[in-house]
Amino acid sequence: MDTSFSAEDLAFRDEVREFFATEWNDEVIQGLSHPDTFREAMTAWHQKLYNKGWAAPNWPEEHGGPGWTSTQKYIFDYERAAAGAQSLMPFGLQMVGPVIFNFGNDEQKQRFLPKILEGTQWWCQGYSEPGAGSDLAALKTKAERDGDHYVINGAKIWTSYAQLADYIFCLVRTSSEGKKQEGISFLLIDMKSEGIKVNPIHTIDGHHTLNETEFNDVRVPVENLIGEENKGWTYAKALLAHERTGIANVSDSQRNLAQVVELASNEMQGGKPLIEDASFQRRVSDIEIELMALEYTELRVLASVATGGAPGPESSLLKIKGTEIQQAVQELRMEVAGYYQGVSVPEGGENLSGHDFGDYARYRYMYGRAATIYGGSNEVQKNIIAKAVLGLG
Amino acid sequence: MDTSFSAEDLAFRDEVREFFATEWNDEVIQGLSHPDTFREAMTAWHQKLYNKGWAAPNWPEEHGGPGWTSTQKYIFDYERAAAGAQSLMPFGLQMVGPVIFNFGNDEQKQRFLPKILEGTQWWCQGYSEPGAGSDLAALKTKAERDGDHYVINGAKIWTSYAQLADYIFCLVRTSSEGKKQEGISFLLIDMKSEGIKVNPIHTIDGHHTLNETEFNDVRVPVENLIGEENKGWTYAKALLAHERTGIANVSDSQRNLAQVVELASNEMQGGKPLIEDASFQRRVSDIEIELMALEYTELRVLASVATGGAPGPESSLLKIKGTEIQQAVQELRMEVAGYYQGVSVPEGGENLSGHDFGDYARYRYMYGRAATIYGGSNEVQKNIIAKAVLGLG
Amino acid sequence: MNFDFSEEQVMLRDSVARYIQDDYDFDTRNKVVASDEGFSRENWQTFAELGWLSIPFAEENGGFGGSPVDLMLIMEQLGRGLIAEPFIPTVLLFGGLVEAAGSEAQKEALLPAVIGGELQGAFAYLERKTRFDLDAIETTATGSGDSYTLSGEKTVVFNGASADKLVVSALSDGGVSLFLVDASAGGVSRTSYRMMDGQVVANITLDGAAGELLGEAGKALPIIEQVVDNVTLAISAEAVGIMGRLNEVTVEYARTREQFGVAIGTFQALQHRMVDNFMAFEQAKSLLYRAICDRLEGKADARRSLHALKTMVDRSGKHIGAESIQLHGGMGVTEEMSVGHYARRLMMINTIFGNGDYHQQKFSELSYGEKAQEAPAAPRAVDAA
Amino acid sequence: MNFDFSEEQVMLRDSVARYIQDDYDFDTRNKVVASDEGFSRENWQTFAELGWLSIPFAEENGGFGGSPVDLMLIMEQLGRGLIAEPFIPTVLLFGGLVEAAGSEAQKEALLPAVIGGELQGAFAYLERKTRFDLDAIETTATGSGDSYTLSGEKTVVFNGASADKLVVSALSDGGVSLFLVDASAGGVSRTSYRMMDGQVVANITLDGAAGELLGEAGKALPIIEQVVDNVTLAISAEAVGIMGRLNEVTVEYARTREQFGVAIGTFQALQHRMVDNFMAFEQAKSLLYRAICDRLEGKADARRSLHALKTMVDRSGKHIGAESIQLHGGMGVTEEMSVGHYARRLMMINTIFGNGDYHQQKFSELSYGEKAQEAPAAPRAVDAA
Repeated sequence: MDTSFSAEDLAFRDEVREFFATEWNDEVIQGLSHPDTFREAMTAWHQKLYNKGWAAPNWPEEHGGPGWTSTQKYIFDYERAAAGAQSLMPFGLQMVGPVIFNFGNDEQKQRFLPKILEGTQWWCQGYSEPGAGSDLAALKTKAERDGDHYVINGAKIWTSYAQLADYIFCLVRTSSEGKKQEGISFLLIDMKSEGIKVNPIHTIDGHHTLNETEFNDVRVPVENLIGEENKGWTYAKALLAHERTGIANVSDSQRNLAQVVELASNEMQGGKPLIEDASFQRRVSDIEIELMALEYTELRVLASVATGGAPGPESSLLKIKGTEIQQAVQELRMEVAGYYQGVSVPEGGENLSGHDFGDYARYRYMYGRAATIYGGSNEVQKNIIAKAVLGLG
Repeated sequence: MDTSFSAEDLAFRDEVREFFATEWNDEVIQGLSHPDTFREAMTAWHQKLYNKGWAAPNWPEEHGGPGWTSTQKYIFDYERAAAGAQSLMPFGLQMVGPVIFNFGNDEQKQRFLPKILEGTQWWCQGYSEPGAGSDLAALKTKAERDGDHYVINGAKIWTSYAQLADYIFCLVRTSSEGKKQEGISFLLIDMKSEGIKVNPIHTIDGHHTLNETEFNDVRVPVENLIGEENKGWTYAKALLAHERTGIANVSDSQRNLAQVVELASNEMQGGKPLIEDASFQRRVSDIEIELMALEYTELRVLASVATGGAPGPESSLLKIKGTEIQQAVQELRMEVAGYYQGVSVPEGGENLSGHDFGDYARYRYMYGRAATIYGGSNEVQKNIIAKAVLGLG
Repeated sequence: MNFDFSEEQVMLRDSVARYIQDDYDFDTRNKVVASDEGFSRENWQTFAELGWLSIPFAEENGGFGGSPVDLMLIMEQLGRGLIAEPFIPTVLLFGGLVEAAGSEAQKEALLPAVIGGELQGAFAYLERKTRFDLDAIETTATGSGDSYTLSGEKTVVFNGASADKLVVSALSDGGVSLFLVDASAGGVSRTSYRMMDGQVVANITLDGAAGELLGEAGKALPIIEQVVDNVTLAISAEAVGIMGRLNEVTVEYARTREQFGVAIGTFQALQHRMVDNFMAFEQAKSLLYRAICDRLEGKADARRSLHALKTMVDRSGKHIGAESIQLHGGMGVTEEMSVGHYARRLMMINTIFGNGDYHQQKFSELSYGEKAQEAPAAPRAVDAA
Repeated sequence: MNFDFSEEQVMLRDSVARYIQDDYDFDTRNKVVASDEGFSRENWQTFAELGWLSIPFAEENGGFGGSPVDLMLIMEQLGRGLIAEPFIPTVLLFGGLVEAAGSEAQKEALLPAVIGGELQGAFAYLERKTRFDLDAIETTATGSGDSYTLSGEKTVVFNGASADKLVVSALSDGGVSLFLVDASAGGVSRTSYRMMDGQVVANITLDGAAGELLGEAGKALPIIEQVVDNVTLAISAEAVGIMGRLNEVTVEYARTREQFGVAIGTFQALQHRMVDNFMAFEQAKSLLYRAICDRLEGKADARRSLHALKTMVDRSGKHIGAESIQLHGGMGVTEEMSVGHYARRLMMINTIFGNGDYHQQKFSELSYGEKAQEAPAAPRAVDAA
């Protein structure tokens, strides 16, 4: 048992730290903060990492990944979060990319992977459907073969950033026979195709991220099918297991909690800084202690992956605890803001309240409600642990 | 809406307060504290209340109840708890008594009620069976008719104070046809009958309260059947609904919490009384605030009963919250005791630890674990609320 | 002892409920909130005509002379309907302070206009550094008698953008004083913005603005606290109304929404969580009743009950709000469903006049601190005052 | 970075596990506890022969030179087996203090006997008013050099009834000192009683008892704290072992126990609660690993990690203990099932060397108090010392 870092790891840490200290600058932050300049700024930020060879830590080297050890990946993500730097859009790099390099054909790899890697092609995810919720496999969007094309009809929901995406990767129904998990195919669809309509979903945080995406007789060339027809569920599932390790967001929560402590040091209540209040300290430490534990829970999962184990259903724990902690930190930030937690600045609008973090606290709290719902709700994660870890039927 | 007391109520309160102040004395307490003198002392204590006409607040006047209003009952129970006085054994007065006066025949009423009222006849409850747990209706103890007798075979579990009881009231199976709730009868059985064996159950608190009671060809005269054969479940259920209102134990918890505050005022930690610690205060106030609410929740239920409403499934809330609060208070008492929470004096033995409440804290905490299990576990209560109040099926 | 409402009270409650059902459904409400002022002047006139604006005022001031119970019944309904009109700032805060502190002349000049729905008011008390202590202010008033001028900056003034008249707290004469300030007067400038519950609030800069003393100079704090206590009860009742409605909405959703082929309301784990929400609501309601009874009956324990209530409104409000969203799944985070709107209003209420932590500390000080030892043993329900 | 154990460590762990499986089942264990001393001298000899008693001692003192990881592996197993023998008082506390503070002569005189299983020891530190602050004592030692006499009363001395030798903390020479006291010496009297985990403890009255100075007079506190920190890690590992075992036992019970015609483990509400228990255990285990790694690697954060660990051991221990009983239903409150025994040991562990509240406050002081501002920013796992 050994959690110390090697000299190489420490040198790597310094390099990463230095990179974020210089490259994550006000210009980038400014650009990302407004919806009109978001894609442009995010692409520029992506390319800084791309130029360094760091855009896709989890990709194999042959497709442009950096070939890092799990310790290096951990350090990289830790330093990114510690610097407060935004992570790159996950839909291409973390979601469809691995599906393409694991299950796609050579033509697909050449067509898509380089653009995803360099950040010029944006993706969104078409899994959930209106009415289906956590029961993903109940999807109804139909793809019917017509010559060299599939014709798509149906709708996808929760398509984050569909309004900015060039492509959408979709689970579609190509057969209604057998179990509902069978008969699902994995398709890549150009968002400029005729018959696609993106309807924004207004959410409780007031920012525009989510959409409903409609498909009306959308024609998709068959060469955009990943792997075999009716095997899409398998590819999607393989991806979901991967997705779940990063979701603990330990380093982001550490940074956010440290910010809350800092903010509470400047907020006066009853004549002394809020952070000196024993009851407030108890609330902070409740969270920090869970987070210190979660950091090591994640390291344990990573270490088990590094020695050949798969990130099993235990990683559902990372999702549950990670999101619970995120939400607890968000709630605490609200508390610190006092009355100003209510400030609600329209997206891209000017903050007239004169208070510097009230609106942010509100936004993060409301936006954060979704964390325990998406990517398999925490209830579904508990079902998974009960079944797969505890063996309860 | 009015929760003030009338002048009559206040006078009654003073009378009750005065009674407990004088009658609940060291002699009584001493006698109750040792298993060898427990029954004798409890009977003497019972008769003090009996002589005053106060033994059975919930009984109708014709059977010796005092004819109190619900406000008077509330005041009586409040003052009893505030004085720290023990409530009387519930098995006769609160459990079988109401079944007898509601569903028994005149002969049964005359034979049993006076002795229950004066406290000379002790009872225990034979409902649960080994293996049946919360699924009460799955009971298997058989009663077969043989002339003027039933012949009983089977076993009952959790029979509190069976070792001291003169009679046991039992649910027994007289028919195996129809739904499992049908075919159950309600029998009164003399504990001196041949074929009854009481096996103590050793429990985690170290005191002897519970038993398993075996029945081997026990002959019970048919005149000991309550109401009709195979209708016992109806009588038991009617009783259970009644039983649930008192179970909130608000006034006992108030007294216990006040004691904990007192104890924490005398316990020094880090150079100051524990009660002055802000973090400890938060834990106490978490409980006290819930308890203040529960007191009014109970008053609301009582008021609705007084105006003709039945104590509906809402009273499951009283059971759940009441027992959660009890346990929280018990846990806090443990905390205050520090190391001494571990002291474990054998029942009736001498406390050699030199610490005055550590053993009591341990005993109450361990004994209290059962509160969320018996009388319909809190999980079962939640099922009841989900179904009957929220309409979730 | 009873928890019954009088016939008059039931009628009052039902009239608000009927108004919401007939004229204030969720879509209508959202349109009202989206308007420039964040509420409807037309609705306000209706409220005046229905007599609601007169409820808390004494009969001798032209009011209905309603009790805290009447107010509770209205507020619960306003919560259930998520009513956006400025009942709290104009009627309870502005009107309440004028009634509590004002001279006869001031009351005569202002209260009929409030009750008639012609005057919008606000109470400007918060400053950047105030947090929850009402006397932690820096705005000053200089002058004496009829002539005071005020300088300072007030923030998050509820209804501050629409108010015709303000009551402003300021330091003067060795303490906190209250002043009536004309919102359109010289030296008064306003910046308005929205809060998460949709209401429009204002930061108000006073730069030598003329103020008319309301009540005794330097001695306003007890009066402010008394009015704030009333309003704390009222917003707690609003919160209880919201929690009850949230539970209904969520249970209804769980009964109809299907996943994996069955209604999600059949999943036991979700059932038990809805039961927890139900219990949290009932407990909050009980404390509301307790705090109101203690206040009505003048019990010594009234202050502890109020702190306990606001603490629980915070905890249960957050819990029920978050759980309602969670139990709605993805739909819960959309504006299309009502749960997010209710949850945001609960979050807003939590922080008004002190959040749960603040009130719990006050509760603890009274219960276990030095003050507790000075005071007689904390009386319980059974000990009448 | 890895969480693997060496082959030697795996062998050590498995040897303890095998012993429990073969020779220390639940019934055997209960008989051992019911004996007069509350443990078995015969078992103790076996432990010595298996080399377990030598694990924490340095090689130059005749020990195995085990690391905190070795100790953790043993302690987890001792927890799983609910081993009653006095490993903590004799080996870790008494032996640990002698090794940390003793002269060469003292070590030579005592440690071989501890390792060989011939000597039982105890550390008498607690007094009626001590609570959790190790220096809050009133026992005094007077004298100097080779000749001290001790007076005072120590309470809840673990293994105090069976110990041949005691280490006693007392005030002398302007501070806290440690003394070796012969348990059978004049002026030493003992009263023994049981704790809820079945162990026999003693109150020990010292009335002019002769004591031999162990370490430097008046300067023992840092050494006591260091040994106590070691033991805190060890009992936390024991607690983690217990929690893991409790979860296994409970899940197994839920899989087989039928109610309403099905195994109770099929009820989703219960499933989710068992998942919560599983997560609580994994989180406690992670903090155990963290605290041990921080200590092994000499990280600046080691103290915070230890406080965090003991805090979580308290919270999770109580939660898992209570839930395990609850999920067993009525059977959970009987001595027949193991859950109540495990839960009592967890409650005992919670209070030893400071309960959760105490450690959480220490954690907060270091993290957010004045000390936090003096210290450099709290380092994380990624910042090596």
